[in-house]
Amino acid sequence: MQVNDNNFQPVIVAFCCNWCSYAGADLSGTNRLNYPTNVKIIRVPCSCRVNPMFILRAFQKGADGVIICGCHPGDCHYTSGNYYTRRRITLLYSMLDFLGIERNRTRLEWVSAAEGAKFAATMQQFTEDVRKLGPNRRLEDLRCRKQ
Amino acid sequence: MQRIGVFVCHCGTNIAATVDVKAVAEALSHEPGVVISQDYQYMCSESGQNLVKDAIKEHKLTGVVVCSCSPRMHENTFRKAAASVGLNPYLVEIANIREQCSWIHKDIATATDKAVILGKAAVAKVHLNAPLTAGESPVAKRALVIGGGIAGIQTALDIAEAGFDVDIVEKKSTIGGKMAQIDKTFPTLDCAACILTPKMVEASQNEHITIHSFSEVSEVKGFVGNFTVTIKKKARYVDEVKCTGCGACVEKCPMKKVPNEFNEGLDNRHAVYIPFAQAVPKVATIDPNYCMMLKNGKCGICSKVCTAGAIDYKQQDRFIEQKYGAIIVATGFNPINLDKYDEFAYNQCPDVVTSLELERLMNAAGPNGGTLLRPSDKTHPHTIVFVQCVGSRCDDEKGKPYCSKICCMYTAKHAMLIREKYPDTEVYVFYIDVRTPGKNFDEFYRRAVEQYNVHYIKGMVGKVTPKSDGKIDVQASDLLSNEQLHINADMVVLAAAIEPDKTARPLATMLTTQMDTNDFFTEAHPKLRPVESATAGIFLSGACQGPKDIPETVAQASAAAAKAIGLLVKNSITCNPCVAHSDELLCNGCSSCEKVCPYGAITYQDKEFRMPDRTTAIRRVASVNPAVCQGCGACTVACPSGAMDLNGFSNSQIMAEVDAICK
Amino acid sequence: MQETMIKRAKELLADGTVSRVIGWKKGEFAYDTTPAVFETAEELDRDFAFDDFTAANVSKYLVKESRKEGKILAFLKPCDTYSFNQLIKEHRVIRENVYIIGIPGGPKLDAEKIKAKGITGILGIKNENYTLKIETLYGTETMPFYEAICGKCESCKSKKHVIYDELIGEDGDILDSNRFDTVEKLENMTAQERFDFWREQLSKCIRCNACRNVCPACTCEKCVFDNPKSGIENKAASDSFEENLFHIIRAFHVAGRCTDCGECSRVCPQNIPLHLLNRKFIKDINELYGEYQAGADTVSRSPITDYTPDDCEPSVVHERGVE
Amino acid sequence: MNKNLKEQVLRSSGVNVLKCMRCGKCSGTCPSYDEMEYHPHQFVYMVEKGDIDTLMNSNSVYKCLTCFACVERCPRGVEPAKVVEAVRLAAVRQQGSNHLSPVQIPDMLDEDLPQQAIVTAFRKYAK
Repeated sequence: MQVNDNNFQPVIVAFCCNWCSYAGADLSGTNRLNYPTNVKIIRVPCSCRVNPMFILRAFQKGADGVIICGCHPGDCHYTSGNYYTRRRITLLYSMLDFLGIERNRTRLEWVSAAEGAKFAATMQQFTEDVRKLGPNRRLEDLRCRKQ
Repeated sequence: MQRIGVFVCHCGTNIAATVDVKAVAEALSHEPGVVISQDYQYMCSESGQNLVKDAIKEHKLTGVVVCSCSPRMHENTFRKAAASVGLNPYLVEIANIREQCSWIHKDIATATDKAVILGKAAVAKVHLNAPLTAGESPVAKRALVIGGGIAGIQTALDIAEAGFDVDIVEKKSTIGGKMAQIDKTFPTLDCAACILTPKMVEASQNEHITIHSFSEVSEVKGFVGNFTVTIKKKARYVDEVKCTGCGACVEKCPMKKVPNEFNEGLDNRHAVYIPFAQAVPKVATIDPNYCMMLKNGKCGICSKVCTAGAIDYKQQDRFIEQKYGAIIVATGFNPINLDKYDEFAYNQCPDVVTSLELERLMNAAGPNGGTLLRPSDKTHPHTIVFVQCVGSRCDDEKGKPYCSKICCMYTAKHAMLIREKYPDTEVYVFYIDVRTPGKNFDEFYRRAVEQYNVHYIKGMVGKVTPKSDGKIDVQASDLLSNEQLHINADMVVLAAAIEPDKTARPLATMLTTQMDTNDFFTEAHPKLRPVESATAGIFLSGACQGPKDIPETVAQASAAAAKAIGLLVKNSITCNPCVAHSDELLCNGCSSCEKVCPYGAITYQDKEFRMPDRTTAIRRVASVNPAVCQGCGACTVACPSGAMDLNGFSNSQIMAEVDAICK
Repeated sequence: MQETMIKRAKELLADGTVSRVIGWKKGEFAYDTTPAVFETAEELDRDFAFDDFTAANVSKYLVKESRKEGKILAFLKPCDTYSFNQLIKEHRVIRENVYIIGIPGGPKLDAEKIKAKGITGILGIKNENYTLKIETLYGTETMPFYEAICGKCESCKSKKHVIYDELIGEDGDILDSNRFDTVEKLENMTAQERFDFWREQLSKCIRCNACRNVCPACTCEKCVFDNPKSGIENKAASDSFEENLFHIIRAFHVAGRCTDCGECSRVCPQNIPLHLLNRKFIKDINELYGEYQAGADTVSRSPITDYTPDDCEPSVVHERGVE
Repeated sequence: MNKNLKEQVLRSSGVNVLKCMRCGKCSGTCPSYDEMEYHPHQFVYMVEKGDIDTLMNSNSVYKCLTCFACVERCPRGVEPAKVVEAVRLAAVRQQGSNHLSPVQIPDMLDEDLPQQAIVTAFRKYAK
């Protein structure tokens, strides 16, 4: 396994809530703030829609990193969705860590609709972190490995 | 078999310059189920939409994928287009290849690759889209205006004019807000009270308007058309109905040393008070922090002198609950606290004042009866220095990063009024830029310079030092003559930055609306929907959305009213069909979903089921009220058996997207 | 004890309080006592057993049994009462249809641990002053009692019955248990070590589903792993990922609901320490969101369907233990 | 305009001169203002223009007291004093001809020499 392969292009799945983070991602587009093409965004109504199953599924199918973005705590469009997200995802990430999965493959970030710059910076940093880790080997499905 | 149409937009060169749109269309044409894949210059244009419509008809499409700008821009446009030719609008999916692809990437090859993947994800999702039909929910024909300043008053008057009931909730004991404290208005120099107080009276007399003064919003439940709001009417220890506002209690109250907030603490009021003569409602309020009767049960004079019997020391906070169809936020602004600006000596010297304090000092109803005197020794100031941008345009934690917008104009106004009234006074204005966009604004500023000979100096004040002789040394740089100045001033006026009211942040949480990092409410669209919040049914009026002067505030207040009226005239509104639903055969009835639902949309029923072993069983199962559900999806993850799913964002749809992206 | 229980069960059957009894019956061997439902006094006299091998938690059977005609008597050990309480909270059992007699808990024995000593052909086992006298085809063997007790009883959390209609014997207390020690030990390993540990353990999984089927919290009408629409339907793990997936999802689905009864590990034919995954969640919940014991009552809100505005961020994972 | 010199000043000061909004508060607050030919705000502006030689050759570089009033009060967090210091450093570095070698130094020390002076001398003359 080559960890420091500079040509390694990680697959990054970003779940963004429709009201804050997806709008924040749009804003970084509007402001032409560049972030790596590795990041592909899936729109969900609220970060609390993200089932741990989706995260595992992404890793199974070949994602190297999964990031979830939601409204800042207290600002959830649905009042409390992101609070549930925070508990669920904390527990899930802790469990993945317990199973020896690299911590930097997963992340939860609060990005408001006004934080286009933060969105771009977060994605850049996250991609870089995952790139350093190399391909996901500990939680991948060999049958899904790209040839 | 699915028949899917893919439409790739060039968006002029917005997309086409960085994404090879033809290659995207070609790549997506090979995806399963795709029967037509086209590109076009402007998909959202009429001819672009016709292209989609014609394809739906011609190819009998069962799903449409538009690769274009953000779904937040044009999802509705394409849904409507699909609906117009008989395709269920929820069978349309957007792949965001502009904001999330062409605009952020530079390399054509990788951007094109990404656009193809985003397109594939949308195709994978649309395969699983189900036709959805929107339900309807009724609209309560009543509006709530939060904040009773000029913005709130104007909004309420306009809504009442249209024939709807409006409630104003104001946290102070009178409506009027900041404008009531202002002396004159720019650029016409007419008296603020003369134009504001008639509106206050009009509001109090309008049969459609109810004013809840000295009240706060304590809880908001529900959703557009159907908000249930709890209003806390704080105890004012005076019966609002009985009080005639005669002022006898105020006159006789022995506790006279209470800082008068209406005059910015420049003089004192009594423990029982009516903020100003034209207050609406003109009802006394007892300040429990100072009233001796309330503090230690000794006094009771006001109760004795009140012939109306309105004093009630035992009054408690009351809570009233009311249903509203629309809520308009008009919480306004405040000048920032200047404690951290040691260099301007605001805390050390009473003659260094904020502009709002100067308004009161110059106001005929103010502490000096309209004569401008120094707060320290009540003498006429002969040299006055104005400092602009105190706390505005700051990059540090002391101030605000934005321009407060109103300071340039009110400072010109102050300077002019002072030079007009006291021609022997020298007035200096230290500015960084003079910003005067607005009708008759620059003319106004030029008048201050040319006609009134106000000394405008480009440069910032570095240090303000109170001297032992009572004068104030103002040290500043004059950038144009490249020299450092020392002005021996009598008074210094600081144009403090303005910030949203502190109550706005908790209110935004209650309303589930969004704020920017400065605590200004975020509008649904900065250009096209400036008076609506992103939360349906919540509208924004006045400075709670950003710094504004009075004409702008009033314009926005009326605009917000128009938007609210547009909602209130409807008998019902179409609901979002992307709501949760429970598969009863899988449901355990465990109540996990109910616990996380923020809207109380989930209830349980005992239902009889025919089991696989041909017996019948009564099982407790969840059901979702689609009119109440807002579609957040919290329940779908709380459900252990996967019985809960969300229309439009189903488990299988999201997983299909995941698969397409990771493939 | 067994006689007292049978006597009381017969009385309740006779006076019509209950129409069925759930307890345990002897199996083919001395050590395979299994849960069973009895309907008559004769059945009780013939088959009912309560001995050192009645470790099985009968709460889960009550999901179905409590929905049948008539009331059922259930003998619940302290750990079983937690599971039963949790099932009440989730509306999975009908409390009114169950008459609960609280009976003393373990420690119970694990036949596998006896066999591991090389003792085979077991005919009978007696506990004499905490020494086991084991009759075998090949003669009598002895071993210390505490070397043969169930894994779940080694770190017993409570001797207290949290729900019952009557008690046989004394009620005990909540114990100061060492149940998180192993979790902590794992937390202090490096990520690679943890990964290796779990790969070794989980790769043994044969997907017999015993852990799921025995779990009193796993009572879904249809399990997501059996549901073709769930997207993770899966009958047998054909890849290391699926081994991981099954156990992560299994543990996650019962997080905040798992009472730590330990049945999953007890029944695992491959001896995978599955309870450690559940305990990791319990430990995290206790540390991050405050002490919480599922099943301790029937009203409190599970931490995973609750929140406070000041909850920690997931980055807390980075601050703890080693990477 | 000397691009390398500008780069050097920007790097050694760590200041982003583009944040300046030209309010002049730094100069308004400067106690050495009258001593200086070029004032704090001019330092920031001239560094932005790349006109660093002029600054280096001016006495103003040595008139700054490094009192940091401008840093404290700048509303944009530009930190003009650090720019002045960086220009001063650039000037010092260019006086390459009068460097000392470390072996020369012990002879020059005497017991009354303050520690501060030794450190300063090293900074100024050593390579």
